[in-house]
Amino acid sequence: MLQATDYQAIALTLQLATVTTVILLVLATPLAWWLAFTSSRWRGWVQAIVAMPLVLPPTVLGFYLLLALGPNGFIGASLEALGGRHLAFSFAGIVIGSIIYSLPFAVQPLTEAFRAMGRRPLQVAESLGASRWHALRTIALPLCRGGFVVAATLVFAHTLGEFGVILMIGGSIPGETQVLSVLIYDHTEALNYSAAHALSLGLIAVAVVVLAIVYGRRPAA
Amino acid sequence: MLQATDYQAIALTLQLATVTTVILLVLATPLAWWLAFTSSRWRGWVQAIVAMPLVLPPTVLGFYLLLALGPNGFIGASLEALGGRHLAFSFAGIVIGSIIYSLPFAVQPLTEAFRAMGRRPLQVAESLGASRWHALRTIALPLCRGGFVVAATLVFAHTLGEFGVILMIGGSIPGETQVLSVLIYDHTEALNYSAAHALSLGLIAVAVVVLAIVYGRRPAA
Amino acid sequence: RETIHVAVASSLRGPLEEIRNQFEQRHPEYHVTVAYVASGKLVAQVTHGAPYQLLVSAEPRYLDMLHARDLTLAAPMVIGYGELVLWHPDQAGTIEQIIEQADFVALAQPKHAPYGQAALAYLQRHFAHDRYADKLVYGDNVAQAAHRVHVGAADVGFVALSQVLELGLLSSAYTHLPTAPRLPQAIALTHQTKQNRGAQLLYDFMLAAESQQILATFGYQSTAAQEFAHVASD
Amino acid sequence: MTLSVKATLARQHFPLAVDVTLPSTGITAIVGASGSGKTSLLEVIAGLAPTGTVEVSFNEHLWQDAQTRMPLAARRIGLVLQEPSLFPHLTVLENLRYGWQRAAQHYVSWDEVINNCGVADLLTQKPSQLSGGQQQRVAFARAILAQPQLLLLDEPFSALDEATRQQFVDYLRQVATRYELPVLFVSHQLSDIAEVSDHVVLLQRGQVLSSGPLPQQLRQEPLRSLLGMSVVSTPLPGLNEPSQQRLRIYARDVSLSLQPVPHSSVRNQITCVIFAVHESHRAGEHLVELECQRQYFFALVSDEAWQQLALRVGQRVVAHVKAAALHHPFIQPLRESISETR
Amino acid sequence: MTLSVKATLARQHFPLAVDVTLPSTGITAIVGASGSGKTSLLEVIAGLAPTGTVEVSFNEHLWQDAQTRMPLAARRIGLVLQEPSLFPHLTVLENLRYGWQRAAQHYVSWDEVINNCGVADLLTQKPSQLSGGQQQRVAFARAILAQPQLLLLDEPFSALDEATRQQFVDYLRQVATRYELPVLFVSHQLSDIAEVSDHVVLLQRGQVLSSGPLPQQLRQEPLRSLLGMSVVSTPLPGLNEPSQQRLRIYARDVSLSLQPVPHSSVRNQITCVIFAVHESHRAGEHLVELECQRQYFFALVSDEAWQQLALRVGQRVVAHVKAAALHHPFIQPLRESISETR
Ligand SMILES: Nc1ncnc2c1ncn2[C@@H]1O[C@H](COP(=O)(O)OP(=O)(O)OP(=O)(O)O)[C@@H](O)[C@H]1O
Ligand SMILES: Nc1ncnc2c1ncn2[C@@H]1O[C@H](COP(=O)(O)OP(=O)(O)OP(=O)(O)O)[C@@H](O)[C@H]1O
Ligand code: MOO
Ligand SMILES: [Mg+2]
Ligand SMILES: [Mg+2]
Repeated sequence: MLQATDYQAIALTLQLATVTTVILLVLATPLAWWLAFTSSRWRGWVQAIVAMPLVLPPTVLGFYLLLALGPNGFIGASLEALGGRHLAFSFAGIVIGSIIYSLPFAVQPLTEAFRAMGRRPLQVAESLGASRWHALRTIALPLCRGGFVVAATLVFAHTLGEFGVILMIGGSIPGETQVLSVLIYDHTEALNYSAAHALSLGLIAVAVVVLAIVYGRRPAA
Repeated sequence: MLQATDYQAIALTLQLATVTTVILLVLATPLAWWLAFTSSRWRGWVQAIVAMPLVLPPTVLGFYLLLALGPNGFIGASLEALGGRHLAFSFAGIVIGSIIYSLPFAVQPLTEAFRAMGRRPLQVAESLGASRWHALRTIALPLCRGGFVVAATLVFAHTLGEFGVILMIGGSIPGETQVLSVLIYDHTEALNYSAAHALSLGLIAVAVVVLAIVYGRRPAA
Repeated sequence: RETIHVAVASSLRGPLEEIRNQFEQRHPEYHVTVAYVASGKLVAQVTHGAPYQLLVSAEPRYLDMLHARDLTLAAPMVIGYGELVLWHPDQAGTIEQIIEQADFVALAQPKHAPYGQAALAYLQRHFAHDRYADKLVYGDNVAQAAHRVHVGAADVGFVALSQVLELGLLSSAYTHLPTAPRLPQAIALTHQTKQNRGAQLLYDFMLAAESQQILATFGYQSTAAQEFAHVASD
Repeated sequence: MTLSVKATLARQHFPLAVDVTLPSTGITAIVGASGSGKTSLLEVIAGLAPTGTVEVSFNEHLWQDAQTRMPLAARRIGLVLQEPSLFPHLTVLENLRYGWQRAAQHYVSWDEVINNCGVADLLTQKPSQLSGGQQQRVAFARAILAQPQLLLLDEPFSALDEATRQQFVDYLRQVATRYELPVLFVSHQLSDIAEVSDHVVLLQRGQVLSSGPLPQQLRQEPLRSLLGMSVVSTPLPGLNEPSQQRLRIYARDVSLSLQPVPHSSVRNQITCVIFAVHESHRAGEHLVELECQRQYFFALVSDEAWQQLALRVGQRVVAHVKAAALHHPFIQPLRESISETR
Repeated sequence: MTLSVKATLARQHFPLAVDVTLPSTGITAIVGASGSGKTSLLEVIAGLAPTGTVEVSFNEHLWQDAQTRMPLAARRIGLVLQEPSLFPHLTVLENLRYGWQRAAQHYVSWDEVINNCGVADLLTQKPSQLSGGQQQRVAFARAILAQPQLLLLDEPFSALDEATRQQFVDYLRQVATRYELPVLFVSHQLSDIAEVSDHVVLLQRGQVLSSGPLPQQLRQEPLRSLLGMSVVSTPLPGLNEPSQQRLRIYARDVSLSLQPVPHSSVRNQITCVIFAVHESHRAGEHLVELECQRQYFFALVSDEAWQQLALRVGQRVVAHVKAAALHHPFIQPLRESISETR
């Protein structure tokens, strides 16, 4: 029923969602930490700016990202000056796009989880001889597991469904940037509804099962 | 610089985002409560299903919502049978679409906040004579304020930037369903870049200021 | 004032705004709202109760489909023809050289966008598959193809003549493609028109000389020969 | 008027398995080693235990069984948990008013509680700005201000210094008697329990080891050797104290001699009979139980002295009770409150 | 070897303003009313106070001043906070191993701590499945297992029953002396403080009221009237106890007579001189300070007895010390440990 391009798109989508989730959690953790514990007067502003990717329509955000990542853009031009290639229409490019697009979904739940935890457990861990980093890993991470689960699932699912930004900066190149959401969208636009239904159902089924397992493993409060 | 349709779209957008946020918080609170405290074995599944709107591309989600809300759809047809009008291409319709689209952003942070609070504060409040409902309002809500702020800002900002679903089930009827994000998108489609830039900047500026004020009022942990 | 709801393919936004202004001046008793919708969405929306009275599409086959389902009053009427061009902001030379040198070639998604279909057809006719296949980057529609060239991410792109005219590009920045198929732009009235006489007025206005003039300034052709050619090929 | 509790609740090392009927008047102390199930028992009564089979009724009202479960709000329990559970987002004043303003009637006055609990200076502070002891004081005040019909206290004074704790124990006694408010009181401070409680429940590994009035419990193990204290309820001849209905005498404050001693700072000399000899929890010492007009009290006597004085059960001796031991400050409020309500 | 602390920290009613040098050997008790700043002082020393001007140095190592701030991990402080801060996601075993496995050297052995703290049965439990007292025991064991060079204890035993608390106080004394581990010990249990501490710091409204060795502090207010206890460090004639380096005598266990009493269960009779008379905190009683070979101790004497015996300062009297009072269980380990290390 499904064709080779569909399988390719599924694999690419899972790869994109996974890579985005991992990188984003790594990047968002220190940022969320700073937001939770700083008393800098810039905190409110930084937090507001982190939320910005939400406010623009994805295609418009994608347009501006394309500007930045393309050869004339700040990032693209820098890369080309260093002998590299600009990032538009590449897997790396859509990873960057997805990261920026989903940034608030990672940062906000983590910030709230860190706040709720407070400094005390870390201080106790340090008094027991743990380094900052080790205390973070062995104490803060597990204690804020709920926040990480929320952040990871929101980012993962959001990247699965993301398509405006990816379409814009990715260009729908099969095997490189043509993710499942773009494919499903294309099917609906081409009025090829049965293909769209099949892919949508498959996507939902996989996502429900994965998420039900993730969520089901956590006991009730 | 801005035209009447722009102002109309801005007003409509703010209205949509506000209405969506309010309704969604009201709906998501009991659901998140149940998810946080139930020991039902369906919890994992329900939580996974709540996350589903994230997984589908917005336009595709919008397509299925259109199916449901339109005159031939289950909901739309029921309404028409009751002498009402179906919900596609109306403000009510895009509110419903936005609610479904942003559901996970409200439910997940609230669930996590309720879990982190636990039952104890509510039990203490009840032992002091408060009704369930009153304890919820005076104790759980303020204690989970962080979760509510995250949920509200994610939903509000996400609705500001939402456009795939709205475009699909709302069309782009000025004053009724033509929100700012659709307008900005239209401007870019028309290659009217300066108008798109102006509206985008305006949207971002307003959002940054509003969010900075919201976030800035919360002290650091 | 009575409101006329019109759904328009987004590639036609430029001329449609002009036509609307002219029409509203002529008929101040009517208020025209325009929703810019891609053709695929248009079909889905009209099928599920969209309130549009007049449909303007860059994809007559989609209107035919609606007519076949008895969702329009009559078969679609062609109001003009769009033309595909190649936008190459920095490059000069023959089409072959330009495509050869390009890293990325932007076009609309051929699966559902007519300008994309035309572009792909053009490439297939003039080039071996391996000369262009891995350079293609697809957009949702012809506007997204234009964005990519505009911001420099794609070196060249297949776009509509109307777009390069709207952007006021120098004639050296784009090349006409005479061998590419012309793209019929069509209109149709829906059953909603029965409650709204203005839609019929606007429909007529779009076929009138004034509208045809506006379309021409945006690069759309309206020769009887073209119309004849289209009908014959159908 | 009783509080009857029947519960089985899974715990880590043993189940909590109780079936006990407590008097619903006066102060009932719940005593037991760390981890013996005291907190669990209070949670069962308060309706906080999420699982387990529980049957609780209070003064003939069924609070909970397999079918019904009266809402916490309707039980009107004043709850002070082991960890003070103040609402962190409310000031002390708002915390205190939370229960107060929901009460239908106010039998305890606001000013009385505020003054007796020493929280007047703290009203504008948030709980995070309170010291550990201040938090406990506020939690206690909040529970009483809610005008409960039953007070459940789980080590409510553990973070207070001795002087302050003494005041609170006294005040607790006053509240319990003046307003006829039944109290269940968990405390590790056996001296506090000896001072205020009317009834003692002993828990061990989740089970009720014994339950009975304080004077009786003091004559039995383990309280006998742990506390070495007795309560006598009518004046004894020789005790030149004003008439008291209830007097606590510590064994260590009692010494024995064969004859009255003339020039001694020990003022109270009681002629009595050695009723029994028990082990004390200290090596080289015995707890000698003395009888005088069917009142029983203890003296702590070293083995040496026992032998040197050639004491034996049934012998007539003179017990010397240090006056200082009788002047314990708790006696004052205790006496007042008892004479008022009983 | 000293711990010097200089700090100003904004608090609610008064600032914490201390400038004090403490011995960094032995057990230093920090005493003060609820809310006097004890916890705040420990937080300053541990480096937990987020604001304020703080200068701390320990044995010539600067821990913190305006410029530097040694990381908590490098300070090697064993911390037991007022609310037991176990890691809720780790089992008891994992909690205990957390500090243990990070220690460079292990001067305290695992088995010793596990056995003495009675946590062997709890190892597989999560903190949420522990009772309040069990949590405290685990927190205390965890702090010691981390092999600290300084132990900060904020009411570590407040949730333990008296027998268990006694064991822990004894064990604390052993640990402090055997491993020469300096301890700062906040407790409201004055009897515990009297038993274990070498040095006492008195806090009042955020300021150090006095700081000095225990025997000296016991002769001054407020401990004098609160505790009515003394420490004598060489055997007194008449006290027929085996040679002891340090002996605690409670005033209430001492009675006076003008001549030795022959047939009494009070075994220890000491001839001494009335050195001074002080107010006690009980009406109708005085704390009589007695001198014998430049050692000072108290007797609690009622006004009546004072008058009846016609006592006065400078008079020669016989003090009777109850043997029971000398057999207090703490003396055993205390004696051992002192003879081992001093
Ligand atoms: N975070 C804070 N901010 C401001 N003031 C505080 C804060 N925490 C405590 N205080 C105040 O500082 C004073 C000292 O508090 P601290 O906790 O040090 O007292 P403590 O001596 O440990 O008392 P306790 O014996 O009751 O635990 C108290 O009066 C308290 O109200
Ligand atoms: N949530 C729980 N699940 C299972 N077992 C528990 C739980 N909480 C406590 N326990 C166990 O149940 C027993 C009784 O605990 P409880 O808290 O009632 O003791 P307690 O008498 O209040 O002790 P403490 O004086 O130390 O507060 C303990 O042995 C403890 O390990
Ligand atoms: O319908 Mo279009 O404007 O060719 O993408
Ligand atoms: Mg307990
Ligand atoms: Mg404290």
